[in-house]
Amino acid sequence: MKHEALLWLLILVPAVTGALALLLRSARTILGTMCAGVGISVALGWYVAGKVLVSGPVSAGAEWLYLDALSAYNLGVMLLIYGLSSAYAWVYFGTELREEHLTLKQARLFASLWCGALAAMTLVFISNNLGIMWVGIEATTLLTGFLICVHVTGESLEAMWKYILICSVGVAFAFMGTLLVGASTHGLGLRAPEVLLWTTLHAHAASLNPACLKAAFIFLLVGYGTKAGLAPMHNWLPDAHSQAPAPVSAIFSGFMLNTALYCVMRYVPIVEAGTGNTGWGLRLLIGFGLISILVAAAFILFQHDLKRLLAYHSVEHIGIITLGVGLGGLGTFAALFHTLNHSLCKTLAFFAAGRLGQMFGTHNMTKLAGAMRVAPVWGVGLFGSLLALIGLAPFALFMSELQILKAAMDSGAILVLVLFLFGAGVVFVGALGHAIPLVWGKTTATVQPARAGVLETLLVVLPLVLLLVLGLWMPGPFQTALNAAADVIRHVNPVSAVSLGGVTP
Amino acid sequence: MTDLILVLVMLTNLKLLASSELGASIRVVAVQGVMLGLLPVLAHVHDLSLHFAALAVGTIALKGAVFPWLLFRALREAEVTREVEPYVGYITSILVGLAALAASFWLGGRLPVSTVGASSLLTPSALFSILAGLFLIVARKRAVNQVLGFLVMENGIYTFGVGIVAEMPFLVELGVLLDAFVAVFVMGIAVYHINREFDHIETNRLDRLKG
Amino acid sequence: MNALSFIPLLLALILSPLLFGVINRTKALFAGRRGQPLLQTYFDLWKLLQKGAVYSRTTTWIFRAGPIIGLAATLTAAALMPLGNFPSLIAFPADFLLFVGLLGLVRFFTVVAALDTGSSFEGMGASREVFFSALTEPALFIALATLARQTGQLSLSTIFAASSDAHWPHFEPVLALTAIALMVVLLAENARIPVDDPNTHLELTMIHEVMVLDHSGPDFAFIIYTSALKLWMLGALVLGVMIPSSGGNPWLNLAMALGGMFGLAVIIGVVESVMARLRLLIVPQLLVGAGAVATVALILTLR
Amino acid sequence: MTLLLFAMAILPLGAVVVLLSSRSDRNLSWFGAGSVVIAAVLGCIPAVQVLLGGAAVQLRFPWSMPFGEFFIELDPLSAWFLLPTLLLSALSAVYGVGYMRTWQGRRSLGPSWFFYCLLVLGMMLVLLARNAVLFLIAWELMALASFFLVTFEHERESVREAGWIYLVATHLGTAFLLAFFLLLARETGSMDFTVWAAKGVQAHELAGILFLLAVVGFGTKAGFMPFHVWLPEAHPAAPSHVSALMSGVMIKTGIYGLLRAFTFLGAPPLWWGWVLIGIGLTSGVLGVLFALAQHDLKRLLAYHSVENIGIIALGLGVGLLGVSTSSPVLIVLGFGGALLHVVNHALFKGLLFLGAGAVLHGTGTREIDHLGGLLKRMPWTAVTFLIGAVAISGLPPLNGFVSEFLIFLGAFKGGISTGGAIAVPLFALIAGLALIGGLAVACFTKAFGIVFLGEPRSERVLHAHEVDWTMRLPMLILAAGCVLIGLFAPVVVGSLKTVLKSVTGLQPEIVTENLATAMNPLSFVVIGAVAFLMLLALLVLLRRDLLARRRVETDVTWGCGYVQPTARMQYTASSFAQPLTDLFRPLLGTKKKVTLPSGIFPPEAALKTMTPDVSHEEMYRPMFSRVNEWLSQLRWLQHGNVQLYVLYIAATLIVLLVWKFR
Repeated sequence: MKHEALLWLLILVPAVTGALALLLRSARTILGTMCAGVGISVALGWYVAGKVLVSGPVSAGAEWLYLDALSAYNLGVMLLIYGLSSAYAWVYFGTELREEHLTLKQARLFASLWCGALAAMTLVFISNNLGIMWVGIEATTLLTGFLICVHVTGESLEAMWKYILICSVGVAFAFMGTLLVGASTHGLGLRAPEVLLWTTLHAHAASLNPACLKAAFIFLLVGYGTKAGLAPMHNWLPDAHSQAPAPVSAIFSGFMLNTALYCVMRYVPIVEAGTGNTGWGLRLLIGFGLISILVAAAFILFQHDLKRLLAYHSVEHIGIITLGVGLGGLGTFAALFHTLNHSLCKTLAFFAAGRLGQMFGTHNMTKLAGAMRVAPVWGVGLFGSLLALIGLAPFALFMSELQILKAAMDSGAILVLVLFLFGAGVVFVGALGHAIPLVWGKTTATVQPARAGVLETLLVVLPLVLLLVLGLWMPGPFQTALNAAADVIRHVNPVSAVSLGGVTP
Repeated sequence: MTDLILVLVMLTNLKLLASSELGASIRVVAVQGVMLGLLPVLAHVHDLSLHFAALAVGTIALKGAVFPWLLFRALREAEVTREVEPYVGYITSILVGLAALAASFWLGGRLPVSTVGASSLLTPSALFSILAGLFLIVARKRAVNQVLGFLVMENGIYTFGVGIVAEMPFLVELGVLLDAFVAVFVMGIAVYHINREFDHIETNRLDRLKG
Repeated sequence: MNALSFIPLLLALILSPLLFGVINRTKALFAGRRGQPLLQTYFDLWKLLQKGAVYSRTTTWIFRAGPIIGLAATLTAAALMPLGNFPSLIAFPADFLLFVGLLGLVRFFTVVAALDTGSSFEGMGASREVFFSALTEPALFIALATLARQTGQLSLSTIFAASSDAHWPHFEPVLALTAIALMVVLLAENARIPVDDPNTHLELTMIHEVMVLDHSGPDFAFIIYTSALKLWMLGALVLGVMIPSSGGNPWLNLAMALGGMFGLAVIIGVVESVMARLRLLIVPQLLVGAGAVATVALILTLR
Repeated sequence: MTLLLFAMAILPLGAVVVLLSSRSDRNLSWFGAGSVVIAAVLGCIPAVQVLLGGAAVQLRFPWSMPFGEFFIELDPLSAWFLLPTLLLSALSAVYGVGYMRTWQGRRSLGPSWFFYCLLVLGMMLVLLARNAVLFLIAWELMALASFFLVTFEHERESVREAGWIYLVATHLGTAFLLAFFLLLARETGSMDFTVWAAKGVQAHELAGILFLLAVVGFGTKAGFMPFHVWLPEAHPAAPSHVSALMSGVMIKTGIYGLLRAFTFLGAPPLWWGWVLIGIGLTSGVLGVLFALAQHDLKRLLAYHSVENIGIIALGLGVGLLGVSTSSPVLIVLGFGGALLHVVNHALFKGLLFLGAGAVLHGTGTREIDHLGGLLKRMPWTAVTFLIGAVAISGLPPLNGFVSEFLIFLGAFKGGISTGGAIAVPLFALIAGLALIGGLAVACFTKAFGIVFLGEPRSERVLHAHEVDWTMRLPMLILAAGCVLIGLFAPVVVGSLKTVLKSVTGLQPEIVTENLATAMNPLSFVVIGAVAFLMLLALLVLLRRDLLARRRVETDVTWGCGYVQPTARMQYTASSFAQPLTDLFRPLLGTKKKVTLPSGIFPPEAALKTMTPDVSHEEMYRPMFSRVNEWLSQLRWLQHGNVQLYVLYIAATLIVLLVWKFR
């Protein structure tokens, strides 16, 4: 069956590319191969994802690989981000090569780990076995660890150490949670190979042991939550994001966080069904979501480093997504929509931060002042993405946040609504206060204006246009796809496309 | 028989909390690893399958030999005093450990996971190891010590895994072991780098990034 | 409107300058002088109309427009003011709004014309003018509101007709208080003592006079006539409240009104003879006080 | 309706073309302005048709967006607001062509015109949208576009600050609107304005909450005190044609939103009227007082926008009292006055801002005390500014008087006939409006007198020049508008019929008969005005005739014996306003810095006064810093110590386990 082969290919292609990168002798070719490899997997991935979104789940390898609407959607977004970031990495490290900041050895290290990480994340999305999914997450942690210190400095090492240690601890919890889920299947007489299969668990969800499930979900939430950067487990995140090279930061907050969050989403329906659809787990999600939003808001107020600022924005938006999932119904739909919006937007923001950092030689916002004058293209990119991040219409994030608010209001969670609005308000005030002088302020550094190439311009325009279009028009098929993906999470009270108003796709 | 091992595991944890010398701690962890390696074999002594055998061998090899070797190497490269440098004094640590033990039994009692044939001590000791590991990470300054703490946590989870090992596919087990190995490996390298960069491995002094 | 409703306007046009004469005579008597002839203002006007004019180089057409607009607006306003219970030439609901508006227009252009000279003294006068009038405005409006509520009427003519009839016995406190408030407004608006001293010789202490320092010839004539009319109209307003006229014979009524008008002039004269100008810092208190009195009256009507 | 669609299609197209055209293009401005003008013309036609009693036109397209639908409707209320919006947009655009020439070449004007077109589009959509999502998008588009217009001169620190304050204020306002719309949507289960209007809100306390949300949300955009903080910052910062547009019409979208909201909320209790009258008095009196204390011409005008919005709020308050006591005369006069004042304010405030812009353009300063004697150098600007000044002071025979007349009349009619609960607020309104009027005269005699009259106070003025016709023409048209509405008051008021009908839902004949109670007094007012003008003409002739035969000389101003007056001896704006600002010091908190002359030959003497916005200084700044402090408490979370971080994770885990398993 064709799809099986494709699913295997999805992991193999990046893995092979990564291995290949270790053999090549020229940094340029290495980066080129990397982009090519990623390009291929993007093409493959989108094809498969498209198939799944149109015509239902596919599975392979005796049910061990499995792709349904939810994973397909996430896979698609992840690949989009990966594609963009790889193109950007070409630009970014291209510059470093020209300025001889990047040795061949580092290029190899980067390229191979980059592809490895892609393989690992893909594994997370296409594996049906929750254990393997966990393995994938742990793998991403370890692989990306070294990506942080492609350039070995004191700070980058510190960041890496914190990242590795904290995430390993967190992910260890996640494994404990996985085991507990396994434990909750006692007495169902499941055979060893299928005990951790999501499909199986999902089928038997109602008859699982609730106490175990609850404990499991707590472990999973804290564990994967650590990797996803939910407060108060987020502390590794600003360090890692600020120290990693821009393309890596882009991937980190662009999709690695969402990958971890995806794992939590996978468990939500099981736990909900297992605890009798009382919304036990959802309430936890709402709690973590709100805490993350508020904590992030607080820290955004007094940031000096641009990339740290963006990192805290990630905490905020991951919080928003979690909140949406927690609200269920429309909220889940909006949360998934927000996933795409946030990833696009944040990737662009990190792109801009990275290039500006290369030009100014710093990420300190007071020194970056007047970026718009020095580098118009990236200035626009930065300002646009920041305005989108703080939720201005007509960018797509406004729409998804509006829908989440509506979900909160409709479910009568007034307090949630108020807290969310408060947090968002603080973020808006703080971030805008940073953004305006950042792009328009008086230029302190003496930097000669840099012309942006076609590719760079494209990297800025494409995400912005996408965000604008999605903010003004949600294509029918996309809407159905989102709903299908959302329905995987909320088999309870699914919101049909019709009740979303607008056109029925 | 299993119970005996589990009790020993708990004792090793307490010993770790008390031990003031890195080398000793590493050895203790090694011992703990070996015991855990034996655990599944003893648990399923009558229906011993290739699965368990392989698992036991792998575990013992990794936890008993490879990890200690890696850590000693890191320690040698770091060329530092082998003092543990605690935040929390040893006596206090012991007390905390005992409290953690109590907590583990309390919680273990509320988690109905013990399988047929598996000991009722399983869950408590697993949780205890996890807590002890966490405590080691939080309350000690040395990077090596934190790796140890992580290992102890892993051991705890492994202990728990054994309890329901029947349902665990072999592949998953393997992946897990592999990950643990890579984790320690990576951490080892990190320790090495950190030491070379800062010529100390006291992670509490890695606090340049804040706010 | 019938032919009779021209009477208040005509009387205002003809007799208003006489008020100054009366006031000055009264003051002269108090000072033990013979004083200027009653018709002095008419002579002045005539003389000024015959004269040429001197303009400051600084000034523009605004300066020349000021007096004309002022007089035109005042004349229009005069058509809105009844006398006794003779209705005004133009009477309609809330006509007093237009009346006040026109007075505002006069003030606007007097002030602007003063500023046009660039003289610091006239600027000072202008500043005080707007200051005080901004405070008299509310008092005037509250008084009008009181009358309107008390009589249930919205046009000056009907208000007068109603309030000066049999009502006095019923609500004299209201009317008395309103009359007092209006009297203060009258003194302030017409730059009389105790708010302003029309015939001081120190520019620093003037308000209205200093604003028109640079005007000469016909312009000044217009200005004098304007202020005469203004005095007459506000006087008519006060009388409208105070004079209890038997609704019977309108002519008797009119006679009473005229008598009242000149009585008012005498009172002003007396006031100016017996008291001095208040210090500028005290004036606001007086004006706000008037507003307060009017408010009390209003509250009484709300029972 | 197709015309409207065309109009709305032209704007984005023009915007994009302008954005893409090369920065050196000299016709760029013309293209941008042109597309706005065409759009305006196209848009006006249907608006006029509807106002002349044509049926309201609807248009709904499916819009692939959750809860969204492209549903627009042109009913009389929308049309009434649309008309001035389009008119002023077009005029300001033409003005902008000349005004922006200063930056020609130094600066690419593309973005500016791009956002100008988008702003106009946003305003149109806000007025037409009947779907909450569409409305919100348009609302935000409007905010964003105007933000970029305000920050046109972003190299100036103050402008950046202003931009920040503006966007923050408007966005926080939007937060309240979100709550408002979502609450309504939850109550009615729809995002459709027509459905909301049809169902209305039954529960009283809920309606109250919604009312307050709307007042805060829309009031922030409209500039109600104390949500007005952004106006005095943003209006001076923006290029003048933009200030004119924002102050003239954009803030009115807030009023529109409020009126629209009333149609959803069902029967109002008395306190709504009190609230609005209270807000109106605060905004009106404080607005004009702050204006009086300003030295910056555009800042002064900005505060006057607050004042006029206050007057509009008073009208709305009267109307609401009328609704809750079901007295049609109050309804008609109150809402009518408010609606008419919306148009009038658009005309004269637009005019005044354009005039201020011309002054800035000609002299390069907005400091009133640096100006003077401009009338000789900029006659056209001066005359139009004078007309605007008289109009905004609410004096006959111009349009400002007419709308205030309606509100006054309403207050009087209500005041003389009703019980205390209604009469007291109405009398408060009368007194307040009178005070506002007096202060407005003070403020605009100052503004006009000091800026345009007397001698130049700085050499800046000496080489001031009159602006070219692109900037003159719009001012003339607006001035003409002010005069015409004044002289044809009854007609204009008559034209309120359709819109009032659709807002109040009263029977047509009732509306007509109650409008009549205002129309025939107004016809007398017009007679008075005509009489006034005729007398004026007569006196002019008389005077000329008198002076023809006499000697007319010119000389220096009479200096009271002082022989060498200099320009620096003139009264300044600060000294002119000083008595009033002193009297109201408690409200204004004006800061003074006096250096008294000392010694026999005093070397120097100086007086500095500055009046920062009270609610900005006393309310928002403290509030923000309080929140800031409070949140900075969390700093220790990110202490840099990895052990601590792991501790958090462990703690979280343990707490959750204990909490869920106790």
